[in-house]
Amino acid sequence: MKKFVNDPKDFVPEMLKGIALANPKTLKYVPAYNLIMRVDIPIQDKVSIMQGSGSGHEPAHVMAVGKGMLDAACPGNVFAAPPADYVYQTTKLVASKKGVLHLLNNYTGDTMSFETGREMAEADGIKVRTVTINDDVAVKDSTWTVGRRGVAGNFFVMKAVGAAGERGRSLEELEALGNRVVSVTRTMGMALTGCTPPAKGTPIFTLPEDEMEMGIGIHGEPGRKRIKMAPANEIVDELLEAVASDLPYKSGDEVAVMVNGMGGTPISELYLLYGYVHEQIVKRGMKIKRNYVGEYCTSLEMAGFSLTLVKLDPELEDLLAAPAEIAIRVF
Amino acid sequence: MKKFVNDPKDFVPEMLKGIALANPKTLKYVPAYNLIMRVDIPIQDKVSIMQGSGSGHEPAHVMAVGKGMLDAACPGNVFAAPPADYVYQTTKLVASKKGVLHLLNNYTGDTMSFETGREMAEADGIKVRTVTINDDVAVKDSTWTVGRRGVAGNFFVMKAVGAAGERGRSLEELEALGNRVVSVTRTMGMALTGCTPPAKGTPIFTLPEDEMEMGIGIHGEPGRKRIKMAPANEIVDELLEAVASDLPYKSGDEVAVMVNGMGGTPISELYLLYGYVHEQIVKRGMKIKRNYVGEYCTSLEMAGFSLTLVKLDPELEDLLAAPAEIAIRVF
Amino acid sequence: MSKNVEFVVQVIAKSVLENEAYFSELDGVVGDGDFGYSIARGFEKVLQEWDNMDHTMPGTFLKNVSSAIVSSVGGVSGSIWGTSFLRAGMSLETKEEITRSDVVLLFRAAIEGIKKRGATDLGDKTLLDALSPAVDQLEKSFNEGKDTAVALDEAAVVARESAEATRPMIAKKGRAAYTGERSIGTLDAGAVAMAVLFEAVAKAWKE
Amino acid sequence: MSKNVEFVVQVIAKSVLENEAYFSELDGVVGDGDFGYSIARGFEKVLQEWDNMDHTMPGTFLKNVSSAIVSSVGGVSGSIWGTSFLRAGMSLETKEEITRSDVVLLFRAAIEGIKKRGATDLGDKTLLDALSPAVDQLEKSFNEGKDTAVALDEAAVVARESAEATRPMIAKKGRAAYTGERSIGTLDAGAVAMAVLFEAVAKAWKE
Ligand SMILES: Nc1ncnc2c1ncn2[C@@H]1O[C@H](COP(=O)(O)OP(=O)(O)O)[C@@H](O)[C@H]1O
Ligand SMILES: Nc1ncnc2c1ncn2[C@@H]1O[C@H](COP(=O)(O)OP(=O)(O)O)[C@@H](O)[C@H]1O
Ligand SMILES: [Mg+2]
Ligand SMILES: [Mg+2]
Ligand SMILES: [Mg+2]
Ligand SMILES: [Mg+2]
Repeated sequence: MKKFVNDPKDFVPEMLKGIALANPKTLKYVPAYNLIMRVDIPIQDKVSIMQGSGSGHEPAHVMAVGKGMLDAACPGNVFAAPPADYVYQTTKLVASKKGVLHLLNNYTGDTMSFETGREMAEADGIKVRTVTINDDVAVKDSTWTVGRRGVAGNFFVMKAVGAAGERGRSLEELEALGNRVVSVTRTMGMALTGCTPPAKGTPIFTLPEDEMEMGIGIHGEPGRKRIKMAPANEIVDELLEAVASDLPYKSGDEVAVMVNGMGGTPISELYLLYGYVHEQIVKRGMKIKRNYVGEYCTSLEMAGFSLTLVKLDPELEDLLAAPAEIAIRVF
Repeated sequence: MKKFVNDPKDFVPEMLKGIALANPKTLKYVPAYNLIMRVDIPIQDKVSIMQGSGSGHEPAHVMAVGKGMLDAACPGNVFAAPPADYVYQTTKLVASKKGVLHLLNNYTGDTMSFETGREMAEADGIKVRTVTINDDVAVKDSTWTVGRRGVAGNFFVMKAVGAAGERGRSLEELEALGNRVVSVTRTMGMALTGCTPPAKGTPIFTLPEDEMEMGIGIHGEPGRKRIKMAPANEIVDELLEAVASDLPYKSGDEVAVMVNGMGGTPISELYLLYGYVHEQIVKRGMKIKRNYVGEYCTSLEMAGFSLTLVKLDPELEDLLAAPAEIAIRVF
Repeated sequence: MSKNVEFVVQVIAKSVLENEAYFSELDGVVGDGDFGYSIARGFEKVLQEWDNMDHTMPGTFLKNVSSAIVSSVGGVSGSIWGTSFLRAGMSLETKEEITRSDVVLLFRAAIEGIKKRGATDLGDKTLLDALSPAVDQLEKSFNEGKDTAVALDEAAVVARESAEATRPMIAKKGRAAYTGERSIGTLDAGAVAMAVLFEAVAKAWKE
Repeated sequence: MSKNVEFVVQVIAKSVLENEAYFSELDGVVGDGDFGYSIARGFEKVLQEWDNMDHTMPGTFLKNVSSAIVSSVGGVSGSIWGTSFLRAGMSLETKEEITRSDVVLLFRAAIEGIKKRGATDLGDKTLLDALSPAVDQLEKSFNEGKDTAVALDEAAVVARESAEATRPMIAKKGRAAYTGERSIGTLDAGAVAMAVLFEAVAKAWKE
C-alpha cells in the first residue's frame, strides 16, 4: 500500500489532528468522538449544522467545517458511517437554542447511525431536523433498492444551508432549503482506478488497464457498468446525458456546474474535462452562473471524476456566492 | 494510460481552454502562444509579472494567474520548457511602462528559453528583470551541476511579488523582493509513485510496491536515493531535517510551512502529514505563522509530497496574507 | 450457564479478530471492503471493556456488549450488531441462569431486532439469511434432545450451507445493493461471517 | 548541392518522427522522458512550413529550419537544435552551392553554437559527445578523398561508438545531471539520437 500512514488505525485521528493544528483559531478536534467543530459553536441564535459520513471523502466533510458552512462534522472510519454514539455526542456538543440540522448522504449505514443519534438527542430535548442527500443518478431509484446515494452534490447543500444559517434562518427553514437544493441537484461519477482504504491495505476493486467504471459511488462501490477506456469527451458526453436528462435540466435554465475529482486525478485533467463540459452545457442552451472545478467529495486516491448540475434561482445563487471560512483554502 | 485525455497533443491547449472558460471575467487564453493572461493586462502603472515552465505542475503556473499573483503564464508541453518564442510573445503582450518581471524555476531548458526570450524582448525596448527560483535542497549545489531546481517554493515568490506588484512597486524592487523570498525558502520532495506524461503514455519511472524515491524533482526526475517504504512520520523526519538544516531555520524563527501534494496523494494524507510536521517544527522552537496544505506544484498524478519552509519577516508575512483572485479556488 | 454466555462472546470476539481481513475481503467484492475492519474494532472494544462490564446477569452483560459495539462501530454493522446484542440481552430480563430455550428466544429477539433496524427480511442477501436458518436448526436439535455440542455442530452446518446459498441472491440491502444484478454470484460477507462464527463456537464448545 | 541539404534535412525529420517514442524512452531513464516528443514536434513544424521556406540559398533555408524549431520546441532541445541550425545556416552566408569543406565548416559552426548555448563541452554526457567525433571522422574521410557515401558511413560508425561511450559518463548538464552518480551506466538520449540520425542519412544517401 503506497500511502502516507503510520498505524492504519490512526489514519483518521491523525488527519483530524492535522486539520485542527492547521486551523487553530477556527477549528477544534475532539478525539473522544472523532469530531471537528468550530471553536465558537454553539452560537445560541444560530442553528448548528453538522454532517457525518465515512472518512475518505475529504475535503468532505471535515474540511468543510467553518463559518458559513458546517459547524461540525463527525466522520466514521474510512468508508464506514460514524457510530450512532458519535452522532449523539456531536449533536449534544453543538446544540443551540435554535436546534441542530443533520446533513447526511443516503447510505444505509449513515441513515441508521443518524436515526439512532437523533432519537438519543431528542430524548435530551434537543431540536433536530434531518436533510438526506441523494443526488446520484447512477442508482435507479426503484422500489427494492435503498434509494439513490448522496455524492458530490452534498457540497451545494452544505454551502447553501451554511450561508442561510449564518443569516439566522430557523431550523425548519434550513430543512426546507436543504431539501430544495437536493431536489435540483444531480450527479454522476466514474472511475479509472479503484482505491485502497488504509486499514484494508489492498484495493477495493481493480480495473484492467483498458477499462473504466461508470456510475461509481464514493465508497468504491462498483458502479453501473464496466466499459472500455474512451476519450475524455466521450466520457463527458455519457455522464452529461445521464445527469442532464434526469431532472431534466432544460434550455434556458441557469445552472451551477461541478467537475469533482475523485482524489487521484490531477487538476490539469479536471480543467481539460471542464472545457468540454462547459461547451456542451452551453450547447444545450443552459446558462452557467457558477462553476466548480477541483476536489469536493473524493474516494481516497481513486482516479476519476463526477459531474454535478444544480438548477439555480436567485436566492440559491446568492447563498452559493456567500463567503465561507473552511479548512480547504489556497492561502 | 489511465487519463482523461483526447488527442495527447491537445492535452495542454484543452486544459488552458478549460481554465479560461471557467474564469471568463478574469482570464484569457491565447492559443497562438499557449498562454493564459489576465484580461485587464497590461496595466501601465503596474509591473507585469509572468512565469513559464513545463506543464504538468498545475496549479502551477497557469492556475496562479490573476489579480494579486501572476499576470500571465506561458507553459510549454508537459515537462518541457516553453519555446523561447512563447516567452518573447508573452512578454510583448503583457509589457507595461513599468516593465516585465520574469519568474522561472531553475532548469536548463527554462533558463535557455527565458534568456533568449528576454533578449528578443529587450531588443524591442521592453524592460525585463528575471528572478530564478531554486529552493530544492535535494540537489547538492556543487560546481559541476546546473544548480538547485525550482520546486514548490515558487508559490511564495509568485504570491509575494504578485501582492507587491499590485501595490505599485518598481521592477527593480520586485526583482529584489523575489530574490529575497528565494533566499529564505527551502523545499524537499519525495515520491511514492512515478507519473505518466500524456504524450509518452507510459510512466517516466516506476517504483516497486515497497520502495519510495527521496529528493524527487517536479518532472519525475529520479531523486537522491531510493529507499524502502517507511511510516509517514519517518518520512517527514527525513525531509524536515534536510530542509530545516539547510538555511538553517533556527529556534525562534517565524515561518510559513507548506505540505504540497504531488498530484495523486489525497488531501487526507496531506493533513495527516501536516499534523506531524507542525508538531516537529514547534518542537524545533519555530513559530508557524502561516500554513499551506494542498496542491501547489505537482507532477501530474504522482503520489508524493514536498515540504517547504519560508522564513518570514513582517513585510513578507503581510504580502503572503494579501488577497489574490486566481483560478484555483474553492467557491 | 451464565459463564457459557461469556464464553461464547469470547469465542465470537476472538474469531472476529482472526477473520478481520477475510471478512473485509468478502465485503470488498461488491461492497466497500470495511465489514471486517468495522466489527473487529467493535469486538476489540468489547474485550477492552470486559472487566468493566456487569457479569452478574447474562442479560445486562449482553447489553454492555451492545454498548461497546455501538460506541465503536459505525454504519450498518454498528447498528445491526449493536441491536442484536441489545435485544438478546433484553430478552433475558434479569435471569441469572439461562436455559436452552432462553438461548433460542435470545436469538429470535436478535433476529427480530435486525429485521426492524435493517428494514430487511430473509432473501435480501444479508447476514439474516445465514443466522435465521441456523437458529431454526439449533432449536430443532435442542427439541430432539441432542446435547449442546451436537446441536451447535448441526447449526453450524446449516449456517454454512445458508451462507453459500446467498451466492445466487441479488443484494437488496447495504452497499452491495447499489450493484444490483452484479451482486449475483457473490457471497454476502455478513452471512459468511455467521457461518464462521457458528463453526468457531461449535468447535470451541467441544474443547 | 543545395538540393542535398534539403534532402538531408528531410531524412533527419523523417527519422526523428520515426524514433519519437524511442528517444523519449531513452530520456526517461534518468531524464524526464520528453526528448523524443519535443524534437518530433519541431521537425513536424519543419515539414509543415517546408513550402513557405526560402529554398534559393541553403544558408537561409537552414535558418528557416531553425525558426521552425525555436517556435515549436521548448527547453533544452528547442534552444540547442535551434542554435545548431541557425549557426549552420549563418556559416554558409549567401552561397548558392556548397562544397564538402562547407559541410565540415557548417557542422563546426553548429558545434560551437551548442557549446556556447549549452554552456557545455565534450564529456558532459550530451549529444555533443557523439556529434563532435562523428564530424571529426567526416572531415578525415573527406580529406582522404573517400566519396561521400563512404565518408557518411564511417562518420555514422563513429557516432554510434561515441554514443555507446556516453554510458560510463556522469551527466553534467540537463535534467539527467540531477541524478548525479545514478546517470552512470545509462546512454545519453541526445547522443544516441545523433548516432541514429547519422546512420539514417548514410543509409538514405546510398539509395
Ligand atoms: N439493511 C441491512 N440489514 C441487515 N444487515 C445488513 C443490511 N445491510 C447490510 N447488511 C449486512 O451488513 C454487511 C455489510 O456490513 P458493513 O460493510 O459494515 O456495512 P456498510 O459498509 O455497508 O456500512 C452485509 O454483508 C450484510 O450482511
Ligand atoms: N546544457 C546542454 N547542452 C547541450 N545539450 C544538452 C544540454 N542539456 C541536455 N542536453 C541534451 O539534450 C538532451 C535532453 O533533451 P530534452 O529532454 O529535450 O531536455 P530537457 O527535458 O532536459 O529540457 C540530453 O540527452 C542531452 O543530450
Ligand atoms: Mg462501509
Ligand atoms: Mg523536459
Ligand atoms: Mg462495507
Ligand atoms: Mg527531457
